[in-house]
Amino acid sequence: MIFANLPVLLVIIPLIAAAICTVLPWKHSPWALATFATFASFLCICKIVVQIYAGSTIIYPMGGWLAPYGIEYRIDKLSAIFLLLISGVASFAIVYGMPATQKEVAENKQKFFYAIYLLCFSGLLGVLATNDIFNIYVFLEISSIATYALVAMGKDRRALVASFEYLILGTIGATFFLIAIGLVYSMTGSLNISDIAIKIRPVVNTIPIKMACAFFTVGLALKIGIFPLHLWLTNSYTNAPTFVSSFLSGTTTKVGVYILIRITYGVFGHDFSYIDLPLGQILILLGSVGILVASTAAILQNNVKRMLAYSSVAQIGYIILGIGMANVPGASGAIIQAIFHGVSKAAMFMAAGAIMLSVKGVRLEHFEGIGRRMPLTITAFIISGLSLVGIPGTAGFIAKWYLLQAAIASGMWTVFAVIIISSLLTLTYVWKIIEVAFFEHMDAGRGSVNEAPLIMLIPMLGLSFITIIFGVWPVYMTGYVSQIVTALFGG
Amino acid sequence: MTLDALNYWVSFILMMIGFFGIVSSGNLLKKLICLTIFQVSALLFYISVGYVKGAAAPIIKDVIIDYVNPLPHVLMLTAIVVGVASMAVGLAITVRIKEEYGTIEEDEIAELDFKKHKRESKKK
Amino acid sequence: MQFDNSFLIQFALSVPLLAAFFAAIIPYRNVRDSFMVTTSLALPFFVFKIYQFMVVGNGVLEWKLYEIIPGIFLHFKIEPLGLIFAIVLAALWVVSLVYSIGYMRKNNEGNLCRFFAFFCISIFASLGLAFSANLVTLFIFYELITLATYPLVIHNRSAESKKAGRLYLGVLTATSAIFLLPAIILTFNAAGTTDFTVGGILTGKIASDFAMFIFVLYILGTAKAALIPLHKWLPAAMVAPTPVSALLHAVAVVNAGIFTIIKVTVYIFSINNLTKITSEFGQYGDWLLYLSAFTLIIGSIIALTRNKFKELLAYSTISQLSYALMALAMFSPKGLIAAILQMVAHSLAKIIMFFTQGSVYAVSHKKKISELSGMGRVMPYTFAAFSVAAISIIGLPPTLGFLAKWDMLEGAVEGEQFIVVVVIALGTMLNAAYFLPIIYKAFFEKEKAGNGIVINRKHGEAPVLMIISICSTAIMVVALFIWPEKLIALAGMVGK
Amino acid sequence: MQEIVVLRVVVRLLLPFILMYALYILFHGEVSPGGGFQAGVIFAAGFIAYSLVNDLASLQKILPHFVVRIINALGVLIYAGVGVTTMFMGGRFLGFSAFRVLPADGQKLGIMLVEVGIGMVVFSVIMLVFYSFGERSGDDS
Repeated sequence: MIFANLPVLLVIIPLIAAAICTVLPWKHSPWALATFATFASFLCICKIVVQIYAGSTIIYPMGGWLAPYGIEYRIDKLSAIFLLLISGVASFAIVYGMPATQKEVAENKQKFFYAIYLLCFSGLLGVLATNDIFNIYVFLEISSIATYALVAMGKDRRALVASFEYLILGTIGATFFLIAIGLVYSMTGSLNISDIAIKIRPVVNTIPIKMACAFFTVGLALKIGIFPLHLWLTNSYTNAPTFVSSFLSGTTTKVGVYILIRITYGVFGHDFSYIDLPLGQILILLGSVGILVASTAAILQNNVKRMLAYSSVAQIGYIILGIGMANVPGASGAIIQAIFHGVSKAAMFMAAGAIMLSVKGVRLEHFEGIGRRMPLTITAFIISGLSLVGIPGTAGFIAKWYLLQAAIASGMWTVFAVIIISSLLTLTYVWKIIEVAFFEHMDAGRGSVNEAPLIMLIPMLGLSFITIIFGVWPVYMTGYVSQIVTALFGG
Repeated sequence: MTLDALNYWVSFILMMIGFFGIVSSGNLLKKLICLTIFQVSALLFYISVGYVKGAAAPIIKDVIIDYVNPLPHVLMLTAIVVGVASMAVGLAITVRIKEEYGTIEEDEIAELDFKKHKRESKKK
Repeated sequence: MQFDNSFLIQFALSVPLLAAFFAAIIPYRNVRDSFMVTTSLALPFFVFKIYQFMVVGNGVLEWKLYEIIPGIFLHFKIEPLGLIFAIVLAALWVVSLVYSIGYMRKNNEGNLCRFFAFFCISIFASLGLAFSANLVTLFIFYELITLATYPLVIHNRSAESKKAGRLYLGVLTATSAIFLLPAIILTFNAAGTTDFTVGGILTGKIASDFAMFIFVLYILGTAKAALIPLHKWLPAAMVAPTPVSALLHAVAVVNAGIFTIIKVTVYIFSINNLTKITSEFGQYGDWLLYLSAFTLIIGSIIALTRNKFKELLAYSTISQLSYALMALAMFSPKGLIAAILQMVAHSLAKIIMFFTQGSVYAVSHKKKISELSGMGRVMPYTFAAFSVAAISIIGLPPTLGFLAKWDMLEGAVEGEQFIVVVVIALGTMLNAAYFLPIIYKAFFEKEKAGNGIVINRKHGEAPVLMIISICSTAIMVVALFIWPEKLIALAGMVGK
Repeated sequence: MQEIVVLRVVVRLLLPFILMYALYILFHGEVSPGGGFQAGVIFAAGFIAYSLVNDLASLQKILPHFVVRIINALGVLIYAGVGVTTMFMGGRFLGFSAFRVLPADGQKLGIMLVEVGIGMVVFSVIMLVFYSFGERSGDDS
């Protein structure tokens, strides 16, 4: 009986836990509860994914009101894989986050910290689970508002400014999204995504729908952090608490990507968005320029966290490229890239955070000689870094492979060149860290620097091994993704 | 263009006013105020979408008449809450910024940050 | 039930991994060394078994693991060219392992666990490259070789070696990412497969100008073959300890480059197809021939001007590799055989030369040619072996090098490529010009006192482990001249 | 602080009515305009008015900070708990029809409970915002 309610349980478990978190009196109990809730959601999702892998889409009408009148939760293959990503990264991150948060967040604020985290988590899952477009907006805002608060809890006062910036841009993005929903609603009279997808067909070539498409894209571009709108991303990832940056880097932007795919492919249809409208060209242009500029910027950074943030912008560029090319390998590449960028970037932020905690700094010179003192941490960092580069044997390679295939299929040789060149740029900045970590000697004045505690090591090593496992045995993943993509392209 | 579309024009003008304010003002508080204007324009837009000329408010009465579409109102109720929440967080952050920096003028904050950054890199 | 012989591949591949494992975990020097050498002896055995099974028993050996990318498997299959490479690897690995143990002990180098572990992993990667059945598998192992040899290059961690390591890694990965990977993807898209197939998978699938473009990408992507615009990494990597240089320049890395190019030429394009394609471009079609001839001459000339022993050997390597490429670029069956023979001959000879250099450095810390006067009388075995190697490289009987040059000339005359004849003649003269003086100096010149050179003959001959490995390799060079039939037969089977 | 008698008297007089009105809006919300949101805000307004004429400390004596926080958590729990309960009674999440034999009755009850929860949350959030700003030692301005 309870299994029938899994789609909604996965959202409300963190929500309820968040409420309880704020009143828990004992020291580690908020963390324990947050961990429990995260894992509970994760297990629900695992169960759902098993069901979905067998081939069924799960539909859950809220309160028993059927769509299109009621709000409907609908989990198909596309949302399932993103659900798995979000909850997986969150499970690893929350385990990792305990010691880091202990040091970075004041004792009396910790329960709110975890409560806000749970709200954010619940919001992200809600976006993925629901099939109601207005509900997506609400959940998106729940998670975003929670994110602003989380970022503002950073130790440095620059975190506040970053968070404010993020708030302004995020809210603008959300309002654009809201207006787009209004336009679509006024033309179709429905808020249910599957329903809209049908009702939009006769009116698809009207001006309001085109406007809606534009508003959606701009709004989501702000949320995702697509190249010229990425300023908030770099600042907030750099200054947020360690746990938050590792959690956010793996999740929030990926949810934005999910919505973009869901709406442009699933609702408007890929031929309308990317062929009738010049959206494809715009995304490809922004993606390519973004990849090159952000990778170069990442090379020039001295602060490793900021370098990782710029690298995120560049990696998002790949996703956008894949989406913009709007063909089967492109979309597959975009999805795989979104998933594994999430996984490996989370691991990298975790490793950088662990190093920051033991060396008390995150600039390049703090990494000197880390390779000897914290070998496992740096291993996790390197493996994930190599996955970003796209070395064969890591999941990043599979994503690049698909993207290159897509570039060939659509005959875009510039894109092809951009992908190749940028993987070299990526290698350069990853290599910079490896070199410093292994071939410089640590300052004697650093004192004792020890390996990170086990509770931090296991999550980051776990995440980095996931990239290897799926890089070496990609067949299940690629098979699953190709099913998603065929469904998106209406096969 | 007729006056039928007036609501939409007003909402888009409001939106642009808000947007302009966000971009142009350097004071964080003013930015937040403009952000609210920006959000409110979306509310107006929705209400206009749901409005039916000459119809009554959607409350059940014995005499059946035309109702305006209640759904946009409900949606906007939620949107208002979302707006209030983000406003609350924004104000809280502004207070904290004031405490930490002693100012809420954007250029002054940037200057303070820059100075700190320079000090840090010099220390190295 | 049919007996599945793919276990031979699995065993052969696991031998170097096992050795690497021993090297990594055993902290005691003697135990570690004996374990490694014992393990390494298993590799020639398995390779011999594979040879028996394939050539004598006419069987097919392959091992398909699983899909790494949709449509592409991690797939090993043994064909004659890979077998030749594997034989060279198996023979020289044992030799160079024994030599390195002697060298590292003599020089008291540190970090031996890591050193030997990566040494063995490099061999594993090369073996995987030799056995790979499609381009993607090949690419993976190609990259693995680069990554596994990098820690060896920067073994002593000086600022200089770090810089060299950066150049090494930069050139090799950059070229493979920018040129090789796109070439593979284009091939996959055009042919729908990346399996190495006799007759070429691109034959008749694409227009010849596009085929030429892909071919150019392949050549540029294989920087390990050290053609001249992409050769810089090779002299730079000379900062590594000598056994590593031997491994890089004779066994694993450069051979991997040549091997990849030959493999692509034969099994992706096929010789006949390439002849057709190049003929459509007139005299520009022979660009690879001209480029390798240019590299050959320039490399030799630079080698002439070098006084540091290792640098001389590095540039000599560059020019020797170009022999193989030039032979290949004639795109004739004879040229192919010559290229393969040259690959083998050069490996054997060059490893002896590096060993010689290492021995000299180990006993006397001499690095320059000008300091070698009289060393031949102090270290007679070492320099006797060196002379054999020099003769082989110059291309005189009774060495394997002669056979390679002979086939090359034959092929050139058959194909009426007279420029090749001229270049080979010129190259031979240049080779003689920089190797013969060394031999002369070592055996016939008296060591000069003064000028900072201290006469010290007390060090005597190198340790016995090093002598054994040098001399046994020299014997191989001569033996293969006397009984070359099997090797030539095997080379003749390539692409058929 | 200057004592303003009129204000004190008026607030004291109005306070029960404000609270009563809030409750009316809450429980009459499903048949007339109103509901948890509005009720919560009005309820909080009453308390805030009280603290404005007295001071924060005297309000916190009646309604301590941690109580507000518990009310907040409780509100969310009521809201979600109602949904979860329906789940255990065989319905969907928030499927109130499961509460009673007649679906319409069930809906009525469910909505009422949910509105109570919302009212509590809104009330407590407003109070929390008020408290956390009021408790700060405002040395500037």
